[in-house]
Amino acid sequence: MTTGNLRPPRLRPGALNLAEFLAQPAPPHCGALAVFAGTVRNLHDERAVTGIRYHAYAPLAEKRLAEIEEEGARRYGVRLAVAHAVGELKVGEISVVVVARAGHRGEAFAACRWAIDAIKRSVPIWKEERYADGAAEFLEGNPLRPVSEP
Amino acid sequence: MTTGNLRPPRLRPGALNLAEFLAQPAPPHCGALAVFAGTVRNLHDERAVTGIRYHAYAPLAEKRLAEIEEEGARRYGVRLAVAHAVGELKVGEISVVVVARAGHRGEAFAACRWAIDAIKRSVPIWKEERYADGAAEFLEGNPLRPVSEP
Amino acid sequence: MQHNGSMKVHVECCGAAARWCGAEELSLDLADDATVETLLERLSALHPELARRRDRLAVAAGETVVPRDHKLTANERLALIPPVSGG
Amino acid sequence: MQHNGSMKVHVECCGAAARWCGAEELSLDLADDATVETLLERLSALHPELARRRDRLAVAAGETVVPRDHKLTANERLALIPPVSGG
Repeated sequence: MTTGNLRPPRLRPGALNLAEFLAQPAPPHCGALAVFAGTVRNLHDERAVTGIRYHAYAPLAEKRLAEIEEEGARRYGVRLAVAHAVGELKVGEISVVVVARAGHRGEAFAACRWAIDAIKRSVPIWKEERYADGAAEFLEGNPLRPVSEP
Repeated sequence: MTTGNLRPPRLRPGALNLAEFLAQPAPPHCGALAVFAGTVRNLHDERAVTGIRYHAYAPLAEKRLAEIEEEGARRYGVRLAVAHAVGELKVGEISVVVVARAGHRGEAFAACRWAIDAIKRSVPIWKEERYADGAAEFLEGNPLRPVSEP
Repeated sequence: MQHNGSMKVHVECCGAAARWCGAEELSLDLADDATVETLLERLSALHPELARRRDRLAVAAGETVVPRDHKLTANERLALIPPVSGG
Repeated sequence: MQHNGSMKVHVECCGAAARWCGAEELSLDLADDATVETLLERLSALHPELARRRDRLAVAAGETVVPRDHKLTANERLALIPPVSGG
């Protein structure tokens, strides 16, 4: 697994805690912080959702999340941190976090947007939705693609 | 001043605390949270900055911040919360926060970006930068414009 | 106090306007048919830094931005809003 | 164990692939010149739900996505990566 030496893993069991990702003080040369968090919704295609179980293929998922941080830093000149939950999450809980710190807001927003899109297309993670009627289904998803795409 | 009944004021003395804006649980129908925070940078046009004093014309600034929340909610179908600091801030401290909660990420990012741009063009607030050499200067700025612009 | 067809108005000089005008607050006697334009005319004649930005200033009364032809009233409180730089 | 020109490979069925294949993990005997393509051929013949998505699957070995012509080795561990839906 490609986890940094002292940093927490990017793939974590259970809901993410946004505050943890924002506790670090802003680097003095960064004037902009853009954050994206994805949470479990209570509806999907008008079907009542009670929770989502996130599955991952961990070795590649960890590596891809790390690559997204590096590629985003390279493309936008920002500091990026990303993390994704695995396991059972309830409605309202946070499944994915992207934090971008940059000199100015343009790059911060662009990097944040690019990173969440890259996570959705390039990281081997799957949503298994749990419905109010007791059923559970995997969403259909999109074929896995490399990190280094527009 | 146009402050909501129970909500804290949108214009606040001293640095903002981002965690406070993120403590509320996500509404169950919102799958996306986009956040922007602006922090005081240590450099402006290659001059060393030690801090910024933010001045505001409070009656209109409060009203405009409230209008930005309403207009953003109307335009993008999101929940928006904005706040801006006044008074002395040090390098790295947070001067402005925008929080957008939406069904999906597209609207959340769009509303967040629109709101910070609207704050910069439509709210009567001024930066007085403090420099390492002891000088202090107001930035030149842009003429005040209405909230309801693209 | 209004006499001889003149009235007093009060001006809050926001942000850098306090430096341009040399004070955070000003009180002025103006003719009782004065408008925002009259006020800016008077202040610009005295304060060249303000005059330079005259077209880039806004003027507010309370929560409202008022146009140049806004008729001032006795003891009205106005705010001079220089180009903004928040964020 | 390799004998008679065959070898064993191990397959982790990720996400919905576990349902399509009826197991989280599979071990298969394949000819010792088998490729990823051979593996997908075998599994598709058995599992119609997998066959339907065959062109939309990726296959990984450890941290690496491997192409269809990747030559498998004895006891190699592979992962079937169905279309992804994280976020």
